[in-house]
Amino acid sequence: MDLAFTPEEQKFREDVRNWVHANLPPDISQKVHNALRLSRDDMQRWAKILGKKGWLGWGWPTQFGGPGWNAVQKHLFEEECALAGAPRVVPFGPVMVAPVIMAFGNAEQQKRFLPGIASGEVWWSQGYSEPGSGSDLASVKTRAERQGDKYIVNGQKTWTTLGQYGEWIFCLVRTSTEGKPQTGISFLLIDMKSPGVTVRPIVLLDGEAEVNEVWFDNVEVPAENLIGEENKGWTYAKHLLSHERTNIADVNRAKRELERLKRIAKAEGVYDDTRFRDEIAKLEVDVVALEMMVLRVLSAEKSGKNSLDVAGLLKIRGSEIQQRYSELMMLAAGPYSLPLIHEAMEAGWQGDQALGGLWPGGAAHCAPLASTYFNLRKTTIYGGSNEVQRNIVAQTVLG
Amino acid sequence: MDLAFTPEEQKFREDVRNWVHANLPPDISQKVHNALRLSRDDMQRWAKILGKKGWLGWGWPTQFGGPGWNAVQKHLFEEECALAGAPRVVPFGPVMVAPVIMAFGNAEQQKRFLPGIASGEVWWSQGYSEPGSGSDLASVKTRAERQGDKYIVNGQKTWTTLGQYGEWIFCLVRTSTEGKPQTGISFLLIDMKSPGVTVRPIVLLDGEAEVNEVWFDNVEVPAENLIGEENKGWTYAKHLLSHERTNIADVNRAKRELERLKRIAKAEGVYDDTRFRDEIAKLEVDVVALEMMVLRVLSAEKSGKNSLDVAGLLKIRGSEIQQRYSELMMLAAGPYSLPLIHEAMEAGWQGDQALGGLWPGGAAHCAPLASTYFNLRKTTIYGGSNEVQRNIVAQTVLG
Amino acid sequence: MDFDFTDDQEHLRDAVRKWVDKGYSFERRRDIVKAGGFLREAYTELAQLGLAGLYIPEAHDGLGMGPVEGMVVMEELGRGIVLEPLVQTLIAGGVLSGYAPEAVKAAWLPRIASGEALVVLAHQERAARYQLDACAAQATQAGAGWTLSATKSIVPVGDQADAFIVPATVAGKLALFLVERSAAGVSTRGYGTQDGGRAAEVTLKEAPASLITLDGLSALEHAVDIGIAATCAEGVGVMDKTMAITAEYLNTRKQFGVFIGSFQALRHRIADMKMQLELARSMSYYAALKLNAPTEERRRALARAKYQLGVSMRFVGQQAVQLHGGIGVTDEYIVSHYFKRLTQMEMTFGDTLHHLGEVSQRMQDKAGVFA
Amino acid sequence: MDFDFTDDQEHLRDAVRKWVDKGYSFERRRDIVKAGGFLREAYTELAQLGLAGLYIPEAHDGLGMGPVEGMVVMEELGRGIVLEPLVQTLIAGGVLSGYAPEAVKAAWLPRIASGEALVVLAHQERAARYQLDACAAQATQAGAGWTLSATKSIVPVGDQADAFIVPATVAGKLALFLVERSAAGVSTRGYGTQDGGRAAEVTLKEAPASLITLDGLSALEHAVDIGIAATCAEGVGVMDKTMAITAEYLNTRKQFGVFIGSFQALRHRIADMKMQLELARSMSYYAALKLNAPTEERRRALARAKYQLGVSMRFVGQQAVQLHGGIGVTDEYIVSHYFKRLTQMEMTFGDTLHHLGEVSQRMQDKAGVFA
Repeated sequence: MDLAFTPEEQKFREDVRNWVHANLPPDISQKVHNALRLSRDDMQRWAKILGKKGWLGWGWPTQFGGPGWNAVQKHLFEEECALAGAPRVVPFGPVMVAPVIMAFGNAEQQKRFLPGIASGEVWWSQGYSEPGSGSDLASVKTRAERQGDKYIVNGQKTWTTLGQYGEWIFCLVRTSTEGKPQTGISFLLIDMKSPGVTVRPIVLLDGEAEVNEVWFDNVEVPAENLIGEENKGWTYAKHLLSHERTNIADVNRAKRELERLKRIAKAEGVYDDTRFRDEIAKLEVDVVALEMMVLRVLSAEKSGKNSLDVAGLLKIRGSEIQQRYSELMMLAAGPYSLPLIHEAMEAGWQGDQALGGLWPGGAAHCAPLASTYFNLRKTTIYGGSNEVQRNIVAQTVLG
Repeated sequence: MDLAFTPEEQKFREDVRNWVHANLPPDISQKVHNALRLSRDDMQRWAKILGKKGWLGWGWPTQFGGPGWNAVQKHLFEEECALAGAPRVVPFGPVMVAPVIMAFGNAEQQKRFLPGIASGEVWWSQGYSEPGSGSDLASVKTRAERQGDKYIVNGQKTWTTLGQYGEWIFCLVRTSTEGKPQTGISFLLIDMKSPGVTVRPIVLLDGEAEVNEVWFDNVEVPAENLIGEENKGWTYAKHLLSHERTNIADVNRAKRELERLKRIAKAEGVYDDTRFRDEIAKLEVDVVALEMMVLRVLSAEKSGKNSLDVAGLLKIRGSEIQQRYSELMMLAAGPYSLPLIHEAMEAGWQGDQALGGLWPGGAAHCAPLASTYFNLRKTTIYGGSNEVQRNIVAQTVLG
Repeated sequence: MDFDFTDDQEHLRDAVRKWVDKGYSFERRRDIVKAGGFLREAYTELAQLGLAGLYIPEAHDGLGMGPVEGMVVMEELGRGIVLEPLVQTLIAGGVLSGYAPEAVKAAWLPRIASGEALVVLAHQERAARYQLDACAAQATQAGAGWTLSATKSIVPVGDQADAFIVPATVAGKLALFLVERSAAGVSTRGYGTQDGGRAAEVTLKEAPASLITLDGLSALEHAVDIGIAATCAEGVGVMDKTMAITAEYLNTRKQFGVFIGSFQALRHRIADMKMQLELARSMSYYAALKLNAPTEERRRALARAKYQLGVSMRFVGQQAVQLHGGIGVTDEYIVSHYFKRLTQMEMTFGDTLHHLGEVSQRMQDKAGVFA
Repeated sequence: MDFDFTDDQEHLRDAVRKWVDKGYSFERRRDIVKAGGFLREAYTELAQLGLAGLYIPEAHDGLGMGPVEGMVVMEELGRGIVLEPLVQTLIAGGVLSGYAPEAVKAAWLPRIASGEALVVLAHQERAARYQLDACAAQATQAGAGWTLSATKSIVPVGDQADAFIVPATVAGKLALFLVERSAAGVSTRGYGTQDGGRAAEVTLKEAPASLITLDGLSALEHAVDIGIAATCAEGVGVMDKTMAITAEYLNTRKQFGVFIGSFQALRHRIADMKMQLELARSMSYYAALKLNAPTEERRRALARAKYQLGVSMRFVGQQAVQLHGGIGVTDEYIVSHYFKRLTQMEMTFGDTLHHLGEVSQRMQDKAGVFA
């Protein structure tokens, strides 16, 4: 048992770190470090830089052009990216649909779709949730009827993150109403430029449009876009979910944000206030404990011994921590987090010149704090709400 | 709307206070103020003093010899007793069985039982819970079979508080197994000196024997001891439960104990420690909020307007506060709460003479702290566990 | 000891509730948010109900009412998350009535009562956080009058109010002044706030000012305590409606084939929310009933109340969103607006940790409501 | 980075677990509690397994093992809530090995390893609370040796241990000494403790003492950190078993006609307990793996660990009792004993608020396990 990474792992980390520092555009990391608004271009620029290096599919095996890293290497890569202020890679292509295509797609599909994902050229979206489905994903209502060599798709998806940018979408669609709800679901890839696809942004409580509704109105989808067998989509989707493990905890981002919280607390004059500082201290322990839990999982994955069934715990704790640091940042600024100044969330904003830049109090770091806090309320809801996660955890203890 | 008590109420409070100060034996209040062990004699001495004054049945109407006080007067009386360090009146006689006898007993029964309760001469116990019944009180298994002018009782009760001192016990017994569980229950008064009654103390986690198991082995009970009608006992028991209202919150004791907590924190040198003091401050707000909630209920009872359905909330919050002050007292003493010295929980204990009285550290106030903390874990379990209370509260909101 | 409302108070409540239900629909509110977060017309409607004169003596054309009436009104406004800041008017009415010279009273109170003049507190400075005695603004005597130089932040509807109540130091001591927005040397920059309302940065450069009182700290503390009591009541109203919205949702929304309100874990959460609401309501009563108590007793009580409200508002707001699931984080659905309002109120007039510090510092040997 | 146990470590775990299961039944434990809270015979059995020599170098007849082995052992002892204080022996082994002069080592370490000598830390003073540098005890040089005058409290099995490790001041600085219980001027008064174990007040009046080190504060801090790491591991063991007992109860006990383990509110409570257990286990690993780090890094890590354990132990203990209902508060049923042990451990080597203070004070700009 050893807390330290092996010399090889440390060397690996250093190589990644050097590369990230050399290749991550400073204007982008500057935005990430200050929670400013990222454009589609920011995200895609970084994705393409990773793609060019062959690291956008950092979890991929070598046979599909990935680096073939083990669990620890993947973690180190993710950590270095997060700490350097890289944007989170939009996961729908490289992390979510790609593994399904690798595992269940045919050679033709693999050849057709994987390169565009690996390079960052094609923006993928996810079509799982539907209005009213919530945590009950198997209640899919969007229908896909086979007509000759096509499927005709009708229905609606929702909560489609960044779907306004999407070029392709992978969907769970209902191809049969017989048997249990899970048995009649298929996994279909749909070109979002197809006639009949409509995307409508959903404005969230922070005023941003991060998610979307996607309508399908008699959309024709070539049957060759079906992954695997008809009516077996649920199996593939579950396979995909089982791939989300430690990254669900997002502990690397939490470390970065905890450091940012300390900077904000200092700037706001509350870092040396016992009461406020204690709250940061508690969060510090929370983050360390979460990181240790993540490392335990990684170690188990690396060695194949003592496998740990703590995905539910990682999700619950990781999301609680995200909410907590955003809450503390907002509380640190207090009244100065209350102005809602949309332009202040753009990089390079210089304050209000009419007031000599004194706005509010000259501290640009205050601008995004409340919005981030509001935005992160989603984390205990999405990806299986924390209530659903508690059901799952209890199941592991009580049966 | 007025926070202040009326001049009449203030006068009433003053009269009660003066009387309590003049009549409460100092050796008893000294024990209460320091959470030392109370003997049967201590409890009964105070009960008889109250009884002589006509105040042991302080909630009773005048027609049965009570003072006929309204809700506010009852509260003021209870508060003055609590703050003065009077022992809590053992409620089974005057608060629990007496109202049932008044409401549902016949004139003969009222004449026979009420005087002994009012005077404090007769010690009553409660026979509701049974092994395994928990919060499901209607699952009564103790049988009472009618044979001529007697009932033959067989079965077992448990968690009978202070049953080791009991002379009479009121029991829920099963007289019929037909229909719903609630319909076959009767309310029976049993002389605990009857042949076949066995009482076995249950040692609790604090090492004390506060509760008991009571066995009934072919106990003969005269049929005249049945209250009201056979098989209607559940109705009477529910009537009784509806009489427990604000006293369930025990806010008067909480006020007294919060003041004790502050004294202990000062003596242990943590009152001026920001972290510890903040915990007391939070509890202070909790106590004030609970007291305000109790006063709201009293006001509503007094005027008959805007009746409040918050009994569940009072139980939950009151019990949480009891647990919290005992926890903070223990934590204030820290390591010095760890010695378990049974003799130190007796009044007048002078420390260990072999060590010149230096034991532990000479602070006798430390001795009962952990035991009290352990003992009060019961408060969120008994009287309908807090989980059951939350079910009830949710019902009031959601239906 | 009596917590019943009088018939007059119940009528007042009904009148305000009726206006909120009929006159301040969510759609109207949404339009006001879009238009900048404040609608003078809506404020005038409140004044026409007499509410702007609630704390102004009848001699100055007000209603001469007290904290309980203030509580009743604010609770109802909270229910409708009304953006127009009546709490500021209660503060102005209370502080000017209590501390200003007769001339200032005569000039301003009737106009405030009628709604003609909207006067707001402009006390927040960048370095002060929630400390009321931290003040960099300077006042200078100029002939018979005064001039003020100051930079004040997050002033409620600061770019549309008619005058400000401004703390500034005179010889190292805090004094309180009244400054008209139209006066020379006053500039403002307005913006929307997180809850949909409006505030502004206010800069004074040797702006002419009327003295309210040289005992500025007492007056400012009183002003903030009036604000706390009103905010507590408003918070109760917001939470009460938030609970109702959430309960209805749980009894309507189905998942896995059943109403989600049938899940015990969610039911217990509702019970915990109800607990926080009733604790908060109890402390809102307490705040109102202690608002006219002697200073130290008042300050201690109001700190306790705001601490409880802070805890309750955060819990109820967060859980309401959580129990709604995805729809709870959308702008379209109403509950997120209640949540944002609750969040902002926690940081108004001192947040929860601040008031914990106040409670802790002001603690006495005695415990309870009457201590 | 590797959290797998070696085969040797797994064998060690198996051996201890076997002894606990077969050799330390709840009935035997109950008898030990009744008899005063400590059984030398049981302690000797632990020593015969080699555990007393765990942290003692092989050169002094110990096993020369490290913190991970200590963790494995303590976790298993925790599972059986073993009263005999092996944590004290780990401290004595670690501190004497690390700080004592060769003569003291040679005289004591082999006897400690064999179980012949039980040496415990006697550092608690009445006014010190959890501050390690607060020490009224005085040491005086007397010829080649030293004498100590001190009053120490809550010394584990203080009336039956063979010697004490005692901090005392020399010229205002903390030094560490070894004092034999049989020495002149030593008196003890033993008593049971809340968890069923045993402790004593120890009074030294010019008692002859051997110097361990003049750098007493470093050694004492190290001693306490060894104790913290061991207590963390023990706490994990206690909680692990507490969870198992509770889960079994929920799956056995019926109410309202169903197993109470089917109620969602209770299931979520179990999930929350599991969370606390796994966070605690993670931090116990962390404590063990940082125990040999440089001082500042070690102290920071151990404070973080004990803070987490404090939070977890309180929650798991209280909830285990709550979920059991009435039977959970009886002496007869086993779970209350696990709860009491968890309670006592929270107050051992610094409680949760104390370690929050330590974490807060030692906070750095960087975050995470490696910071």
